[in-house]
Amino acid sequence: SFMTAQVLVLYFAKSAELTGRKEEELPDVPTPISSGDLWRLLLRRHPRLSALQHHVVLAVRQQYVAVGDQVVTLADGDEVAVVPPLSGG
Amino acid sequence: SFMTAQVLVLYFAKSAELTGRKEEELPDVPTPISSGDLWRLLLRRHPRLSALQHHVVLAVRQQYVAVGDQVVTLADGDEVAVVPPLSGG
Amino acid sequence: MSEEPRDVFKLSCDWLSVQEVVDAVNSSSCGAVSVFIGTTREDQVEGRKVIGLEYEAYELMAKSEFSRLCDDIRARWPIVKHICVHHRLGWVKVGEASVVMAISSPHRDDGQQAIQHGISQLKATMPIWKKEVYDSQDADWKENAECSWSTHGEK
Amino acid sequence: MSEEPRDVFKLSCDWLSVQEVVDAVNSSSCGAVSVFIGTTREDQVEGRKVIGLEYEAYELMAKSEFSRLCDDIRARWPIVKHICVHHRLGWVKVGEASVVMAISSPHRDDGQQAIQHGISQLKATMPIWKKEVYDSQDADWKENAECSWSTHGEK
Repeated sequence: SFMTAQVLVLYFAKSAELTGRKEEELPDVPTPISSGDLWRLLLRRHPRLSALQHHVVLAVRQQYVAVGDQVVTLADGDEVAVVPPLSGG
Repeated sequence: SFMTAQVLVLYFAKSAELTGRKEEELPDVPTPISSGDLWRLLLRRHPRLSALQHHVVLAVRQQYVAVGDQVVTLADGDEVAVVPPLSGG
Repeated sequence: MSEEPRDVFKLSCDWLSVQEVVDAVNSSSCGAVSVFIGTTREDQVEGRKVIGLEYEAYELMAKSEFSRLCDDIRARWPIVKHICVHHRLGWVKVGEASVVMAISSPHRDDGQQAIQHGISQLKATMPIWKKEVYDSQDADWKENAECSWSTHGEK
Repeated sequence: MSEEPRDVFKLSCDWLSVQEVVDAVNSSSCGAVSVFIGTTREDQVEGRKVIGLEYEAYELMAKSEFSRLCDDIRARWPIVKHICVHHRLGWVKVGEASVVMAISSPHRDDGQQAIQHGISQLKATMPIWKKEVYDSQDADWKENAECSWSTHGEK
Protein backbone atom coordinates (compact mmCIF):
# COMPACT_ATOMS: atom_id res chain seq x y z
CA SER A 1 0.00 0.00 0.00
CA PHE A 2 1.21 3.50 -0.71
CA MET A 3 0.09 6.81 0.68
CA THR A 4 -0.58 10.17 -0.88
CA ALA A 5 -0.77 13.68 0.52
CA GLN A 6 -2.42 16.88 -0.61
CA VAL A 7 0.32 19.51 -0.78
CA LEU A 8 0.43 23.21 -1.66
CA VAL A 9 3.07 23.90 -4.28
CA LEU A 10 4.48 27.45 -4.38
CA TYR A 11 6.25 28.82 -7.44
CA PHE A 12 8.64 31.75 -7.14
CA ALA A 13 10.45 34.02 -9.56
CA LYS A 14 11.23 32.33 -12.86
CA SER A 15 9.32 29.17 -11.88
CA ALA A 16 6.17 31.27 -11.47
CA GLU A 17 6.70 32.73 -14.93
CA LEU A 18 7.31 29.29 -16.46
CA THR A 19 4.23 27.71 -14.88
CA GLY A 20 2.03 30.77 -15.12
CA ARG A 21 1.03 30.42 -11.48
CA LYS A 22 2.14 31.35 -7.99
CA GLU A 23 0.69 28.29 -6.30
CA GLU A 24 -1.45 25.22 -6.80
CA GLU A 25 -2.86 22.35 -4.75
CA LEU A 26 -1.63 18.89 -5.73
CA PRO A 27 -4.12 16.41 -4.22
CA ASP A 28 -2.33 13.09 -4.76
CA VAL A 29 1.40 13.32 -4.21
CA PRO A 30 2.90 9.94 -3.24
CA THR A 31 4.70 9.87 0.10
CA PRO A 32 7.40 9.12 1.09
CA ILE A 33 9.02 10.39 -2.12
CA SER A 34 12.54 11.29 -3.15
CA SER A 35 13.08 14.98 -3.89
CA GLY A 36 14.17 13.94 -7.39
CA ASP A 37 10.85 12.16 -8.00
CA LEU A 38 8.95 15.11 -6.58
CA TRP A 39 10.74 17.44 -9.02
CA ARG A 40 10.00 15.08 -11.94
CA LEU A 41 6.36 15.02 -10.91
CA LEU A 42 6.30 18.83 -11.11
CA LEU A 43 8.16 18.70 -14.45
CA ARG A 44 5.47 16.42 -15.90
CA ARG A 45 2.78 18.94 -14.90
CA HIS A 46 4.81 21.91 -16.20
CA PRO A 47 7.31 20.83 -18.85
CA ARG A 48 8.57 24.43 -19.18
CA LEU A 49 10.12 24.05 -15.69
CA SER A 50 12.88 22.07 -17.43
CA ALA A 51 14.45 25.48 -18.13
CA LEU A 52 15.49 25.38 -14.44
CA GLN A 53 16.89 21.83 -14.57
CA HIS A 54 20.12 21.44 -12.50
CA HIS A 55 19.70 24.98 -11.15
CA VAL A 56 16.80 24.63 -8.79
CA VAL A 57 16.12 23.26 -5.32
CA LEU A 58 12.88 22.55 -3.50
CA ALA A 59 11.78 23.72 -0.11
CA VAL A 60 9.64 21.28 1.87
CA ARG A 61 7.92 22.79 4.88
CA GLN A 62 10.26 25.81 4.42
CA GLN A 63 13.47 23.78 4.48
CA TYR A 64 15.73 23.56 1.45
CA VAL A 65 16.01 20.11 -0.13
CA ALA A 66 18.35 19.53 -3.07
CA VAL A 67 16.80 17.70 -6.03
CA GLY A 68 18.18 14.16 -5.64
CA ASP A 69 17.93 11.00 -3.61
CA GLN A 70 16.81 12.49 -0.33
CA VAL A 71 13.45 11.06 0.71
CA VAL A 72 10.82 13.37 2.14
CA THR A 73 7.61 12.47 3.91
CA LEU A 74 4.67 14.67 3.06
CA ALA A 75 1.47 15.30 5.01
CA ASP A 76 -1.75 16.95 3.95
CA GLY A 77 -1.34 20.72 3.88
CA ASP A 78 2.44 20.69 3.57
CA GLU A 79 4.08 23.46 1.57
CA VAL A 80 6.47 22.54 -1.22
CA ALA A 81 8.21 25.40 -2.98
CA VAL A 82 10.14 25.54 -6.24
CA VAL A 83 13.22 27.62 -5.55
CA PRO A 84 15.14 29.02 -8.54
CA PRO A 85 18.62 30.50 -7.92
CA LEU A 86 18.41 33.15 -5.20
CA SER A 87 19.05 36.81 -5.87
CA GLY A 88 18.26 38.66 -2.65
CA GLY A 89 20.39 41.50 -1.36
CA SER B 1 75.22 83.37 13.00
CA PHE B 2 72.01 81.59 13.93
CA MET B 3 68.44 82.38 13.06
CA THR B 4 65.24 82.39 15.09
CA ALA B 5 61.57 82.30 14.16
CA GLN B 6 58.40 83.36 15.91
CA VAL B 7 56.13 80.31 16.02
CA LEU B 8 52.64 79.63 17.32
CA VAL B 9 52.60 76.60 19.61
CA LEU B 10 49.29 74.73 19.93
CA TYR B 11 48.56 72.42 22.86
CA PHE B 12 45.91 69.72 22.59
CA ALA B 13 44.20 67.34 24.99
CA LYS B 14 46.43 66.40 27.93
CA SER B 15 49.18 68.80 26.86
CA ALA B 16 46.71 71.69 27.15
CA GLU B 17 45.81 70.54 30.65
CA LEU B 18 49.47 70.18 31.65
CA THR B 19 50.47 73.60 30.32
CA GLY B 20 47.25 75.36 31.25
CA ARG B 21 46.97 76.84 27.77
CA LYS B 22 45.69 76.06 24.31
CA GLU B 23 48.29 78.10 22.46
CA GLU B 24 51.15 80.54 22.89
CA GLU B 25 53.52 82.56 20.73
CA LEU B 26 57.20 81.67 21.08
CA PRO B 27 59.14 84.63 19.66
CA ASP B 28 62.70 83.25 19.52
CA VAL B 29 62.82 79.62 18.47
CA PRO B 30 66.19 78.71 16.88
CA THR B 31 65.99 77.37 13.34
CA PRO B 32 66.89 74.94 11.90
CA ILE B 33 66.30 72.79 14.98
CA SER B 34 65.93 69.07 15.59
CA SER B 35 62.47 67.98 16.70
CA GLY B 36 64.10 66.60 19.86
CA ASP B 37 65.57 70.01 20.71
CA LEU B 38 62.24 71.66 19.93
CA TRP B 39 60.50 69.30 22.37
CA ARG B 40 63.15 69.97 25.07
CA LEU B 41 62.65 73.70 24.55
CA LEU B 42 58.91 73.23 25.24
CA LEU B 43 59.72 70.99 28.23
CA ARG B 44 61.86 73.76 29.78
CA ARG B 45 58.95 76.20 29.47
CA HIS B 46 56.43 73.66 30.82
CA PRO B 47 58.15 70.99 32.94
CA ARG B 48 54.80 69.24 33.53
CA LEU B 49 54.86 68.21 29.84
CA SER B 50 57.35 65.55 30.91
CA ALA B 51 54.28 63.48 31.80
CA LEU B 52 53.97 62.92 28.03
CA GLN B 53 57.65 61.99 27.51
CA HIS B 54 58.09 59.13 24.97
CA HIS B 55 54.37 59.25 24.16
CA VAL B 56 54.06 62.42 22.18
CA VAL B 57 54.84 63.71 18.70
CA LEU B 58 54.93 67.21 17.30
CA ALA B 59 53.17 68.56 14.25
CA VAL B 60 55.05 71.24 12.32
CA ARG B 61 52.95 73.11 9.79
CA GLN B 62 50.32 70.36 10.29
CA GLN B 63 52.67 67.48 9.52
CA TYR B 64 53.57 64.91 12.15
CA VAL B 65 57.21 64.89 13.24
CA ALA B 66 58.47 62.29 15.72
CA VAL B 67 60.50 63.69 18.61
CA GLY B 68 64.07 62.85 17.60
CA ASP B 69 66.90 63.76 15.26
CA GLN B 70 64.83 65.08 12.36
CA VAL B 71 65.74 68.70 11.64
CA VAL B 72 62.96 71.16 10.90
CA THR B 73 63.23 74.65 9.50
CA LEU B 74 60.85 77.16 11.02
CA ALA B 75 59.61 80.43 9.62
CA ASP B 76 57.76 83.27 11.33
CA GLY B 77 54.10 82.38 11.79
CA ASP B 78 54.61 78.62 11.57
CA GLU B 79 52.35 76.39 13.65
CA VAL B 80 53.90 73.82 15.94
CA ALA B 81 51.51 71.47 17.79
CA VAL B 82 52.07 69.19 20.74
CA VAL B 83 50.26 65.94 19.88
CA PRO B 84 49.52 63.51 22.73
CA PRO B 85 48.37 59.97 21.81
CA LEU B 86 45.38 60.17 19.49
CA SER B 87 41.93 58.97 20.50
CA GLY B 88 39.59 59.93 17.69
CA GLY B 89 36.85 57.61 16.46
CA MET C 1 24.55 45.84 29.84
CA SER C 2 22.72 42.50 30.05
CA GLU C 3 19.97 43.18 27.49
CA GLU C 4 18.92 40.19 25.40
CA PRO C 5 20.29 39.95 21.84
CA ARG C 6 17.70 41.07 19.29
CA ASP C 7 17.23 39.70 15.77
CA VAL C 8 15.07 42.11 13.79
CA PHE C 9 13.87 41.35 10.27
CA LYS C 10 11.51 43.31 8.06
CA LEU C 11 10.38 42.90 4.48
CA SER C 12 9.08 46.19 3.21
CA CYS C 13 7.55 47.66 0.07
CA ASP C 14 8.58 51.13 1.25
CA TRP C 15 11.81 53.10 1.08
CA LEU C 16 14.31 51.75 3.64
CA SER C 17 15.43 54.03 6.44
CA VAL C 18 19.08 53.42 7.34
CA GLN C 19 18.53 55.28 10.60
CA GLU C 20 15.70 52.92 11.56
CA VAL C 21 17.93 49.88 11.00
CA VAL C 22 20.78 51.46 12.95
CA ASP C 23 18.44 52.38 15.80
CA ALA C 24 17.16 48.80 15.91
CA VAL C 25 20.62 47.53 16.89
CA ASN C 26 21.46 50.37 19.25
CA SER C 27 22.91 49.13 22.53
CA SER C 28 24.60 50.99 25.32
CA SER C 29 27.00 48.06 25.72
CA CYS C 30 28.23 48.38 22.13
CA GLY C 31 30.86 50.75 20.77
CA ALA C 32 30.50 49.69 17.16
CA VAL C 33 27.71 49.44 14.63
CA SER C 34 28.63 47.98 11.24
CA VAL C 35 26.22 48.59 8.39
CA PHE C 36 25.90 47.41 4.84
CA ILE C 37 23.56 48.96 2.30
CA GLY C 38 22.92 47.30 -1.03
CA THR C 39 21.55 49.46 -3.83
CA THR C 40 20.71 49.04 -7.47
CA ARG C 41 23.45 50.23 -9.73
CA GLU C 42 22.77 52.15 -12.88
CA ASP C 43 23.90 49.65 -15.42
CA GLN C 44 23.91 48.83 -19.08
CA VAL C 45 23.27 45.19 -19.97
CA GLU C 46 23.75 44.46 -23.65
CA GLY C 47 22.83 48.01 -24.60
CA ARG C 48 19.73 48.10 -22.38
CA LYS C 49 19.61 50.41 -19.39
CA VAL C 50 18.52 49.05 -16.00
CA ILE C 51 15.69 51.20 -14.64
CA GLY C 52 14.93 49.20 -11.53
CA LEU C 53 14.41 45.87 -9.83
CA GLU C 54 11.33 43.88 -8.98
CA TYR C 55 11.73 41.83 -5.78
CA GLU C 56 9.74 38.92 -4.43
CA ALA C 57 10.22 36.67 -1.41
CA TYR C 58 8.99 33.47 0.13
CA GLU C 59 8.12 35.57 3.15
CA LEU C 60 7.58 33.04 5.92
CA MET C 61 10.62 31.05 4.93
CA ALA C 62 12.70 34.24 4.66
CA LYS C 63 11.86 34.92 8.31
CA SER C 64 13.00 31.46 9.38
CA GLU C 65 16.14 31.67 7.23
CA PHE C 66 16.91 35.00 8.89
CA SER C 67 16.75 33.31 12.32
CA ARG C 68 19.07 30.62 11.04
CA LEU C 69 21.44 33.28 9.69
CA CYS C 70 21.49 35.05 13.05
CA ASP C 71 22.18 31.78 14.87
CA ASP C 72 25.09 31.16 12.50
CA ILE C 73 26.51 34.65 13.07
CA ARG C 74 26.20 34.32 16.85
CA ALA C 75 27.88 30.90 16.77
CA ARG C 76 30.88 32.43 14.96
CA TRP C 77 30.97 35.78 16.79
CA PRO C 78 29.33 35.23 20.18
CA ILE C 79 30.13 38.82 21.12
CA VAL C 80 27.71 40.21 18.49
CA LYS C 81 24.82 42.01 20.17
CA HIS C 82 21.90 42.90 17.88
CA ILE C 83 21.28 42.08 14.22
CA CYS C 84 18.79 43.84 11.97
CA VAL C 85 17.96 43.38 8.29
CA HIS C 86 15.40 45.36 6.32
CA HIS C 87 14.86 44.12 2.78
CA ARG C 88 12.74 45.70 0.06
CA LEU C 89 10.03 43.89 -1.86
CA GLY C 90 8.28 44.95 -5.05
CA TRP C 91 9.54 47.70 -7.29
CA VAL C 92 12.88 49.33 -6.39
CA LYS C 93 14.15 52.17 -8.55
CA VAL C 94 17.81 52.42 -9.54
CA GLY C 95 19.77 54.09 -6.74
CA GLU C 96 17.43 53.09 -3.91
CA ALA C 97 18.52 50.72 -1.15
CA SER C 98 17.24 47.17 -1.53
CA VAL C 99 18.81 45.83 1.66
CA VAL C 100 20.18 47.37 4.85
CA MET C 101 21.94 45.19 7.43
CA ALA C 102 23.29 46.42 10.75
CA ILE C 103 25.14 44.62 13.52
CA SER C 104 26.16 46.04 16.88
CA SER C 105 29.14 44.71 18.79
CA PRO C 106 31.30 45.90 21.68
CA HIS C 107 34.33 46.20 19.37
CA ARG C 108 34.46 46.85 15.68
CA ASP C 109 36.44 43.89 14.34
CA ASP C 110 33.78 41.34 15.26
CA GLY C 111 31.02 43.45 13.81
CA GLN C 112 32.88 44.09 10.57
CA GLN C 113 33.62 40.41 10.04
CA ALA C 114 30.10 39.43 11.05
CA ILE C 115 28.49 41.79 8.58
CA GLN C 116 30.66 40.58 5.70
CA HIS C 117 29.73 37.02 6.50
CA GLY C 118 26.11 37.98 7.11
CA ILE C 119 25.64 39.64 3.72
CA SER C 120 27.28 36.71 1.91
CA GLN C 121 25.04 34.28 3.74
CA LEU C 122 21.96 36.38 3.10
CA LYS C 123 22.69 36.27 -0.61
CA ALA C 124 23.37 32.53 -0.41
CA THR C 125 20.34 31.44 1.62
CA MET C 126 17.47 33.96 1.81
CA PRO C 127 14.54 32.95 -0.43
CA ILE C 128 14.35 36.31 -2.16
CA TRP C 129 14.55 36.98 -5.90
CA LYS C 130 14.98 40.01 -8.09
CA LYS C 131 14.30 40.71 -11.71
CA GLU C 132 16.30 43.40 -13.44
CA VAL C 133 13.97 45.60 -15.49
CA TYR C 134 15.33 47.44 -18.54
CA ASP C 135 14.25 50.53 -20.44
CA SER C 136 13.56 48.16 -23.34
CA GLN C 137 10.60 46.83 -21.22
CA ASP C 138 12.08 43.36 -20.82
CA ALA C 139 13.54 41.89 -17.66
CA ASP C 140 15.92 39.19 -16.45
CA TRP C 141 15.92 37.18 -13.25
CA LYS C 142 19.23 37.70 -11.47
CA GLU C 143 21.25 35.02 -9.69
CA ASN C 144 23.63 35.53 -6.79
CA ALA C 145 27.07 33.99 -7.27
CA GLU C 146 26.78 33.07 -3.56
CA CYS C 147 23.81 30.76 -4.24
CA SER C 148 25.11 27.21 -4.59
CA TRP C 149 22.59 26.23 -7.26
CA SER C 150 22.92 29.32 -9.43
CA THR C 151 24.15 28.85 -12.99
CA HIS C 152 27.38 30.66 -12.13
CA GLY C 153 27.49 29.53 -8.50
CA GLU C 154 30.22 27.77 -6.57
CA LYS C 155 29.05 24.16 -6.36
CA MET D 1 28.68 56.82 -14.25
CA SER D 2 31.71 59.06 -14.58
CA GLU D 3 31.08 61.35 -11.61
CA GLU D 4 34.20 62.52 -9.77
CA PRO D 5 35.11 60.76 -6.49
CA ARG D 6 34.06 62.86 -3.49
CA ASP D 7 35.86 63.07 -0.12
CA VAL D 8 33.51 64.63 2.42
CA PHE D 9 34.62 65.46 5.95
CA LYS D 10 32.73 67.25 8.69
CA LEU D 11 33.51 67.97 12.32
CA SER D 12 30.28 68.68 14.15
CA CYS D 13 29.11 69.57 17.64
CA ASP D 14 25.65 68.25 16.78
CA TRP D 15 24.09 64.81 16.71
CA LEU D 16 25.35 62.85 13.68
CA SER D 17 22.87 61.79 11.03
CA VAL D 18 23.74 58.39 9.58
CA GLN D 19 21.40 59.08 6.69
CA GLU D 20 23.26 62.30 5.85
CA VAL D 21 26.59 60.44 5.71
CA VAL D 22 25.08 57.66 3.59
CA ASP D 23 23.51 60.20 1.23
CA ALA D 24 26.88 61.95 0.85
CA VAL D 25 28.38 58.82 -0.74
CA ASN D 26 25.35 57.92 -2.83
CA SER D 27 26.28 57.06 -6.40
CA SER D 28 24.26 55.50 -9.17
CA SER D 29 27.36 53.58 -10.25
CA CYS D 30 27.68 51.88 -6.84
CA GLY D 31 25.84 48.82 -5.60
CA ALA D 32 27.34 48.87 -2.13
CA VAL D 33 27.62 51.32 0.72
CA SER D 34 29.65 50.20 3.74
CA VAL D 35 29.17 52.13 6.94
CA PHE D 36 30.79 52.16 10.34
CA ILE D 37 29.35 53.95 13.35
CA GLY D 38 31.39 54.38 16.51
CA THR D 39 29.49 55.10 19.72
CA THR D 40 30.33 55.54 23.36
CA ARG D 41 29.80 52.40 25.33
CA GLU D 42 28.24 52.43 28.75
CA ASP D 43 31.19 51.33 30.79
CA GLN D 44 32.52 50.96 34.29
CA VAL D 45 36.15 52.00 34.78
CA GLU D 46 37.44 51.17 38.24
CA GLY D 47 34.00 51.48 39.75
CA ARG D 48 33.24 54.78 38.03
CA LYS D 49 30.53 54.96 35.40
CA VAL D 50 31.26 56.63 32.06
CA ILE D 51 28.63 59.29 31.38
CA GLY D 52 30.07 60.71 28.19
CA LEU D 53 33.04 61.84 26.17
CA GLU D 54 34.54 65.24 25.52
CA TYR D 55 36.14 65.50 22.06
CA GLU D 56 38.58 68.02 20.67
CA ALA D 57 40.44 68.23 17.36
CA TYR D 58 43.22 70.05 15.61
CA GLU D 59 40.63 70.98 13.04
CA LEU D 60 42.67 72.21 10.08
CA MET D 61 45.12 69.37 10.40
CA ALA D 62 42.27 66.86 10.76
CA LYS D 63 40.98 68.04 7.37
CA SER D 64 44.36 67.52 5.73
CA GLU D 65 44.82 64.13 7.44
CA PHE D 66 41.40 63.14 6.09
CA SER D 67 42.56 63.95 2.54
CA ARG D 68 45.65 61.88 3.13
CA LEU D 69 43.52 59.01 4.46
CA CYS D 70 41.29 59.16 1.38
CA ASP D 71 44.34 59.12 -0.91
CA ASP D 72 45.61 56.07 0.92
CA ILE D 73 42.26 54.27 0.59
CA ARG D 74 42.02 55.09 -3.13
CA ALA D 75 45.58 53.88 -3.70
CA ARG D 76 44.66 50.52 -2.15
CA TRP D 77 41.13 50.20 -3.53
CA PRO D 78 41.01 52.29 -6.72
CA ILE D 79 37.43 51.16 -7.32
CA VAL D 80 36.16 53.01 -4.22
CA LYS D 81 33.82 55.83 -5.24
CA HIS D 82 32.94 58.30 -2.48
CA ILE D 83 34.18 58.57 1.11
CA CYS D 84 32.48 60.52 3.89
CA VAL D 85 33.36 60.94 7.57
CA HIS D 86 31.39 62.95 10.11
CA HIS D 87 33.06 63.20 13.50
CA ARG D 88 31.64 64.72 16.67
CA LEU D 89 33.38 67.40 18.72
CA GLY D 90 32.62 68.59 22.23
CA TRP D 91 30.32 66.71 24.57
CA VAL D 92 28.98 63.33 23.44
CA LYS D 93 26.62 61.43 25.72
CA VAL D 94 26.96 57.68 26.22
CA GLY D 95 25.16 55.88 23.39
CA GLU D 96 25.46 58.68 20.85
CA ALA D 97 27.52 58.26 17.67
CA SER D 98 30.93 59.93 17.77
CA VAL D 99 31.97 58.97 14.26
CA VAL D 100 30.18 57.80 11.12
CA MET D 101 32.16 56.68 8.08
CA ALA D 102 30.64 55.58 4.78
CA ILE D 103 32.23 54.36 1.57
CA SER D 104 30.49 53.58 -1.70
CA SER D 105 31.87 51.07 -4.15
CA PRO D 106 30.54 49.14 -7.15
CA HIS D 107 30.93 45.84 -5.28
CA ARG D 108 30.79 45.15 -1.59
CA ASP D 109 34.13 43.43 -0.91
CA ASP D 110 36.20 46.50 -1.76
CA GLY D 111 34.01 48.77 0.31
CA GLN D 112 34.06 46.45 3.32
CA GLN D 113 37.83 46.14 3.28
CA ALA D 114 38.25 49.85 2.65
CA ILE D 115 36.08 50.82 5.60
CA GLN D 116 37.93 48.50 7.98
CA HIS D 117 41.22 49.98 6.89
CA GLY D 118 39.78 53.49 6.92
CA ILE D 119 38.56 53.31 10.50
CA SER D 120 41.89 51.87 11.70
CA GLN D 121 43.78 54.62 9.91
CA LEU D 122 41.44 57.29 11.23
CA LYS D 123 42.16 56.11 14.77
CA ALA D 124 45.89 55.97 14.01
CA THR D 125 46.30 59.34 12.32
CA MET D 126 43.50 61.85 12.84
CA PRO D 127 44.46 64.60 15.33
CA ILE D 128 41.36 64.13 17.46
CA TRP D 129 41.24 63.39 21.19
CA LYS D 130 38.63 62.28 23.66
CA LYS D 131 38.38 62.43 27.39
CA GLU D 132 36.19 59.88 29.16
CA VAL D 133 34.06 61.62 31.77
CA TYR D 134 32.81 59.67 34.79
CA ASP D 135 29.91 60.09 37.19
CA SER D 136 32.58 60.74 39.85
CA GLN D 137 33.23 64.07 38.00
CA ASP D 138 36.77 63.15 37.00
CA ALA D 139 37.96 62.30 33.50
CA ASP D 140 40.70 60.44 31.64
CA TRP D 141 42.23 61.09 28.23
CA LYS D 142 41.86 57.99 26.10
CA GLU D 143 44.48 56.57 23.74
CA ASN D 144 43.86 54.53 20.61
CA ALA D 145 45.83 51.29 20.40
CA GLU D 146 46.18 52.15 16.69
CA CYS D 147 48.20 55.29 17.50
CA SER D 148 51.90 54.44 17.21
CA TRP D 149 52.94 56.72 20.08
CA SER D 150 50.23 55.70 22.55
CA THR D 151 51.34 54.11 25.81
CA HIS D 152 49.79 50.81 24.72
CA GLY D 153 50.40 51.27 21.00
CA GLU D 154 52.20 49.09 18.50
CA LYS D 155 55.56 50.78 18.01
